[in-house]
Amino acid sequence: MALPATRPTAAFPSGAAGAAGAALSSDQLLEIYYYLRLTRTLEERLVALYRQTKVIGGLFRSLGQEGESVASAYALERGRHKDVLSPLIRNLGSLLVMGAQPVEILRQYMAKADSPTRGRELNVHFNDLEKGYLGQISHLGDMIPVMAGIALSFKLRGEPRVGLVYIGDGGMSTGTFHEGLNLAAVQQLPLVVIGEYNHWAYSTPPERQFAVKDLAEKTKGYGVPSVTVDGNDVFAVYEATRFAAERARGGKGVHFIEVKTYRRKGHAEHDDQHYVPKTDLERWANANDPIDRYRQRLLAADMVAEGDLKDIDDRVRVEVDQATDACVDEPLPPAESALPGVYLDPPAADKLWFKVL
Amino acid sequence: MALPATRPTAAFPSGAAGAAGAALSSDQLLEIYYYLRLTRTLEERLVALYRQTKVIGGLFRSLGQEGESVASAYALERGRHKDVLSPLIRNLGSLLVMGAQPVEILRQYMAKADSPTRGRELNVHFNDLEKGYLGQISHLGDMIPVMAGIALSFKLRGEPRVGLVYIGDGGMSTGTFHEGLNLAAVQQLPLVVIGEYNHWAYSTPPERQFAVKDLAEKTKGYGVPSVTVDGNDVFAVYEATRFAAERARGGKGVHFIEVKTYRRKGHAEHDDQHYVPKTDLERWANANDPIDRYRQRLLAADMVAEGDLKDIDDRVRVEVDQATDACVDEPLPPAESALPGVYLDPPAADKLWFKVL
Amino acid sequence: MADVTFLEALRQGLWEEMERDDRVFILGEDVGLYGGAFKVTDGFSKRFGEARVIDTPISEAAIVGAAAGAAHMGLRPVAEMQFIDFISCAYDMLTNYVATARYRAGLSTPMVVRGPCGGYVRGGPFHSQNPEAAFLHTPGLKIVYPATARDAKGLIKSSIRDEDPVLYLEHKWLYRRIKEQLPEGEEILTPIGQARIAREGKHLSIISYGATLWKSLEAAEQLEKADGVSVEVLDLRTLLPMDDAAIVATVKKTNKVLIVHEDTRTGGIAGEIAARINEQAFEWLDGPIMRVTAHDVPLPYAPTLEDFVLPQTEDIVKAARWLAAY
Amino acid sequence: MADVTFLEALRQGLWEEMERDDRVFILGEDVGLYGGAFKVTDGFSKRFGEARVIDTPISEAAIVGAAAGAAHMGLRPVAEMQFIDFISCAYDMLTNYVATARYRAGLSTPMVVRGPCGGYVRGGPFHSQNPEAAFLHTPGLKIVYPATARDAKGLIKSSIRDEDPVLYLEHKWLYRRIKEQLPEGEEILTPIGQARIAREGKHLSIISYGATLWKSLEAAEQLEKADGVSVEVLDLRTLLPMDDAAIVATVKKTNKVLIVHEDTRTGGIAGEIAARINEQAFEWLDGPIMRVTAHDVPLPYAPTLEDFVLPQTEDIVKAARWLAAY
Ligand SMILES: Cc1ncc(C[n+]2csc(CCOP(=O)(O)OP(=O)(O)O)c2C)c(N)n1
Ligand SMILES: Cc1ncc(C[n+]2csc(CCOP(=O)(O)OP(=O)(O)O)c2C)c(N)n1
Ligand SMILES: [Mg+2]
Ligand SMILES: [Mg+2]
Repeated sequence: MALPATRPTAAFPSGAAGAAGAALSSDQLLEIYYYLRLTRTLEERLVALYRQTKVIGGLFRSLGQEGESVASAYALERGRHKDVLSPLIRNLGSLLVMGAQPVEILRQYMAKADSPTRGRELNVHFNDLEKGYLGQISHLGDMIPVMAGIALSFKLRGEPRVGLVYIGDGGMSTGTFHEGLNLAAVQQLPLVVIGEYNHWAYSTPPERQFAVKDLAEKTKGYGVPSVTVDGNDVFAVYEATRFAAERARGGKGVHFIEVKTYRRKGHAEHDDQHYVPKTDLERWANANDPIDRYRQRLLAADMVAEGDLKDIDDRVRVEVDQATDACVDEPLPPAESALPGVYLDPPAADKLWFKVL
Repeated sequence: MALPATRPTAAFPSGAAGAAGAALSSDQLLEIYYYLRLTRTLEERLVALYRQTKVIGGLFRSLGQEGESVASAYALERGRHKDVLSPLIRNLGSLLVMGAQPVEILRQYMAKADSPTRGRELNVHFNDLEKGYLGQISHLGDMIPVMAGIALSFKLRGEPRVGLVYIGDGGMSTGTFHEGLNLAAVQQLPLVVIGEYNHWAYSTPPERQFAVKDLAEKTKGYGVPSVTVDGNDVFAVYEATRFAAERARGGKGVHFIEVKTYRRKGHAEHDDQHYVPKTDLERWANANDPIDRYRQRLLAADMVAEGDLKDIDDRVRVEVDQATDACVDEPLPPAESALPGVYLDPPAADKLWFKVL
Repeated sequence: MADVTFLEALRQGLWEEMERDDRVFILGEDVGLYGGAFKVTDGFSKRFGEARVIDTPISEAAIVGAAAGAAHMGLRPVAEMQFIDFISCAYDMLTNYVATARYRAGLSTPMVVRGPCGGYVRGGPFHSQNPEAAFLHTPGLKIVYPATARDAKGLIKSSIRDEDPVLYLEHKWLYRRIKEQLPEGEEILTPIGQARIAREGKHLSIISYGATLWKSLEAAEQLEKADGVSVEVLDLRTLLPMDDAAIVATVKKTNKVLIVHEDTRTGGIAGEIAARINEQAFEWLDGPIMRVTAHDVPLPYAPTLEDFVLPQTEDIVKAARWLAAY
Repeated sequence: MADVTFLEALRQGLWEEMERDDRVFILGEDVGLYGGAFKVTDGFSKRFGEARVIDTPISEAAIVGAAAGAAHMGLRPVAEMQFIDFISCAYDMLTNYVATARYRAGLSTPMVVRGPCGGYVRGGPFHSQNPEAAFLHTPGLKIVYPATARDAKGLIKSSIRDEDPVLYLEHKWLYRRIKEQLPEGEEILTPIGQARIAREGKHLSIISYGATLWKSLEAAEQLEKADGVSVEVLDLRTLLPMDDAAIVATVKKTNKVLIVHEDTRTGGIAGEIAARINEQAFEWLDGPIMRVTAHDVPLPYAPTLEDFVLPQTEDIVKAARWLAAY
């Protein structure tokens, strides 16, 4: 039923793949669909809010990449004090799977007082380590060493937990990616790294970013086994991640998964992506949308009933409406709430003299 | 006559190797011997001066690595405005081949007023870009991007010149190595990178530095072809470098050469290397000294006469004696010579107020 | 005379230097085909070719390091940081390798590192930074920070022609807000190392640069009208090396100094300025040297928070009023 | 009571914390089997095992970043920089990721980054640096810089117990030069954020830290003897957050201040101290706040040059004499 991952490697026998795929119950299949739909619908809502200038700052889309985000996160052990992942701006789906609430995302983008970072940081830059996600900072590559450190804590404490971190085809050029992956490899840390080959780093195509064909070639030199999978095939990504995560959990160390996908929107909403071939966009939209493909697979194989999917679509729309209504008119944080929490002690930064004249 | 490089790769057909080796005239073979001997004798002199506390700061040895340093540099086009290399602390031999004078090295180590850096920088940290060498800074990895920039200037100007840069088995773990090599690979720059597998990074063995067996495996993921050669085989290193340099000169881009060798002294003179197995040291010293091997090869194959080698040994001793006598009693730089040259304009840093009270 | 924005003036300066001197080339992320995240190099690739406008991988340390190597060989690289916040990734390369090159090894390294800096734009903690303080402490580096369109052009041209490495900071809040008449044809070269009196005054001096220079001018205007206080405003323009003569001159003229910068307070460059005034004009001070700066927190994202954390015109007015009455 | 060196005191502090709290672990280059380039962690690997004393690849950014990740999960990493000069390679990670973590995202990151700093040892430009100024500008980070064996021990222990990231600077010139009687058994905890009066005085205050604290004390001794000038010497110990109360108190007591640091002058932390004194005690100043610092050049290697560039005891004596007579 599940497609084998494209180009399997020794580290990823398609046998294991099939097995993992088969293991998904129809409830789980529907849950995955729910997260896919939720991701896309929530983003569409963000676009609407952005157009109404209710979003502060930029808006980043994951259109066309929902599949790899949701599937990879879904393959982890989730729940309090289980696996931990670190998402990038285009991994909204991963965040939702790990338990982040739509209203939290909306509040973050609108910089509301009650947002997870209380208006201090942007979009998906927030965390809940109990639920198992650590927000990125903007500086690409930095999360690789940090997630290596989180995986190190699992190893030192002998906990059966795994870390998962995403990196873009552009981000892999950073020095911190290199240092972090190498440290993790030498220390045999329980870490899964997902390289997103989405064909663009802002306006930069792969051939200006690196001189090999696949990201998967880049990690072999670290002693990190890798596999390239069809990033828009939910099953393939799920199975590859599952395999890598269990391998890491078993003490076998770091594993790299390259997901081939496509960034179907500009780098951010302001970017009209004139540099992207229209034909590519159409091809990926029409023939290779991860949600359409997943949906068709479920129906073609009679894994779920069409009505169930429809119900989910409706439910998601309602949830996103409710989340929006719940926060859209909330206040921004009060000015002086900018001062506390730089350190635990001292508790707040000084209010400067000219503010009290 | 010349051994083929160990484990040849597609990028390095042993045919080409043989040819290159055969191309060395007996004068050249003797010149190479001269540089090998000069490197070792000069270092022995530095040890003597170090014991007499005439050397300021630390002393770094290249004992056992003279072969790869001399042979790789000798394979370049040398002379004014030809190829450019950047040596590390253990590449004294490379520096001498490029035309640095023994007296300059001695002055650097003793921080003399007339040293190339006028007492401002240490040991081999100096340059002569006309002769074709650029001194490193201490921060490992930084020279990779810088040498990529030098190679970039060759490419932009269409000059038939090549850059060569050395990196240690430890230094390859730095982020700057990764960023610089990747940029050079994407830009197809005329750059040769020599990775020195000398079994130690200070006290750290390869298995704590990276999770693959050979350094040569690390660069394939950059689209940079690599070869592993016996670093104590002067011919093999010469041929591999020659091949890589001509390939780069021909516009085919970056090439990586791993030289397997052994650091036979501590990280620096202060380090008693208690962590190094005595047996390893003996084996490498007795059976695998690069100069002994080279010498034997020359004699066994009747490429030169024993007397010629003896003459060179004597000549080197005299030269090192003369260089030492010429500078050992020279003065250190005058205190206030510390101020000029931070910028071209302003010409000198201010002398601080308390110095003129 | 045409009305040009800060960004257009910068663009013109770069363009003219590329036309004038074929040793000049540009490298950075998305600077070529895309023309840069803020379109500063828009059209450059088409005009000058891909060899002179190089799109690089996401590798700030390599960008700065490669620029240095090319500069050693006589080229004149201009490296763009997509946001200046990412210069932190090249901190080692710029401070240790580049800035020391001439002194430690007699290497000439004529290069420019430039990029958009600064807040007031809802960019959050990693797209709003002012990095000048971290680099002020770097002998061998020059730092310029233009506030006007004219100086944006004049300083980029002077930076490219300088024989030493220059960090050129361009405030993104000024990019399209500032417009100025610039004479066509005339060669504009703002000398590095010279501050500029942006407004003459008698009672008090404000020393500033970048975006807060404009807020200081606004404040000076209000103080003149509302209080009849005559405020002199000094635009530093170059932060390293600092124009001590201009600083001391204005202090000796007004005897009271308010230093205004957007960067956080502790370790910000106002400290260095205060120390120099203290050493060189202590006897002329009729009041303490005071600072109006950002609060000591990473810059938050929400407008309410950012507006509170960053210095605003009314903060400068209140502070200056206090100092004038001292 | 036993005579212990600065280095041994630091070692004891680390050792005691490792014994006390099994969440504490060490990572860095050559810290394990070799015991660190300066032997600070000598014997730790044998006692605590390789899992808690981790030899890493040459990757400063990864060392600091991995420490942060482990700290988020409740461990207490102590990261060693083989020489503090190499912290520049982790500048982005420490200032952008680590220092901001609590503020921007509510993350707790209790970790220590430590390493040998400072000159007077013929180390040349890249093994002698004092990086404090580049990090003073970093809300969220604490910086401690002990000058005595007692504080070397007391501050490493407090740093490890602190809930926020601490940059611990240890001057290699002090490692074996400073000896002190330390009581066995007693728990030594130097509070972070508190300066210490190293010598009482009436006529003039010297504010310093690290190696120059000792040169300042020497100078004070000479001034007392030769000139009868009574000099108070304040040892800052913590540079961030700064102990304003202690600084203002000594200024109000003596009315004259000399700030002495080994770091280069422009952008060095003396500027921040001068600005704070100016703001908080201007009326108490009977003379300008003056600085004795290194000259503004990369630190050269030759003894003649290094001795000239770095502040020496006689420089402090001359400067203090001038200020006392002011
Ligand atoms: C160190 C660093 N340099 C530059 C940037 C600016 N930047 C933000 S996103 C981006 C492109 C990222 O491309 P990629 O890693 O492929 O991720 P994608 O946008 O495709 O998901 C760049 C250059 C950054 N965030 N960090
Ligand atoms: C970025 C950086 N971190 C740490 C050091 C300290 N250090 C100097 S040499 C050295 C070991 C280098 O090992 P390797 O690269 O293998 O060169 P080798 O000494 O074997 O020639 C270290 C850790 C440094 N110079 N630069
Ligand atoms: Mg991408
Ligand atoms: Mg080595």
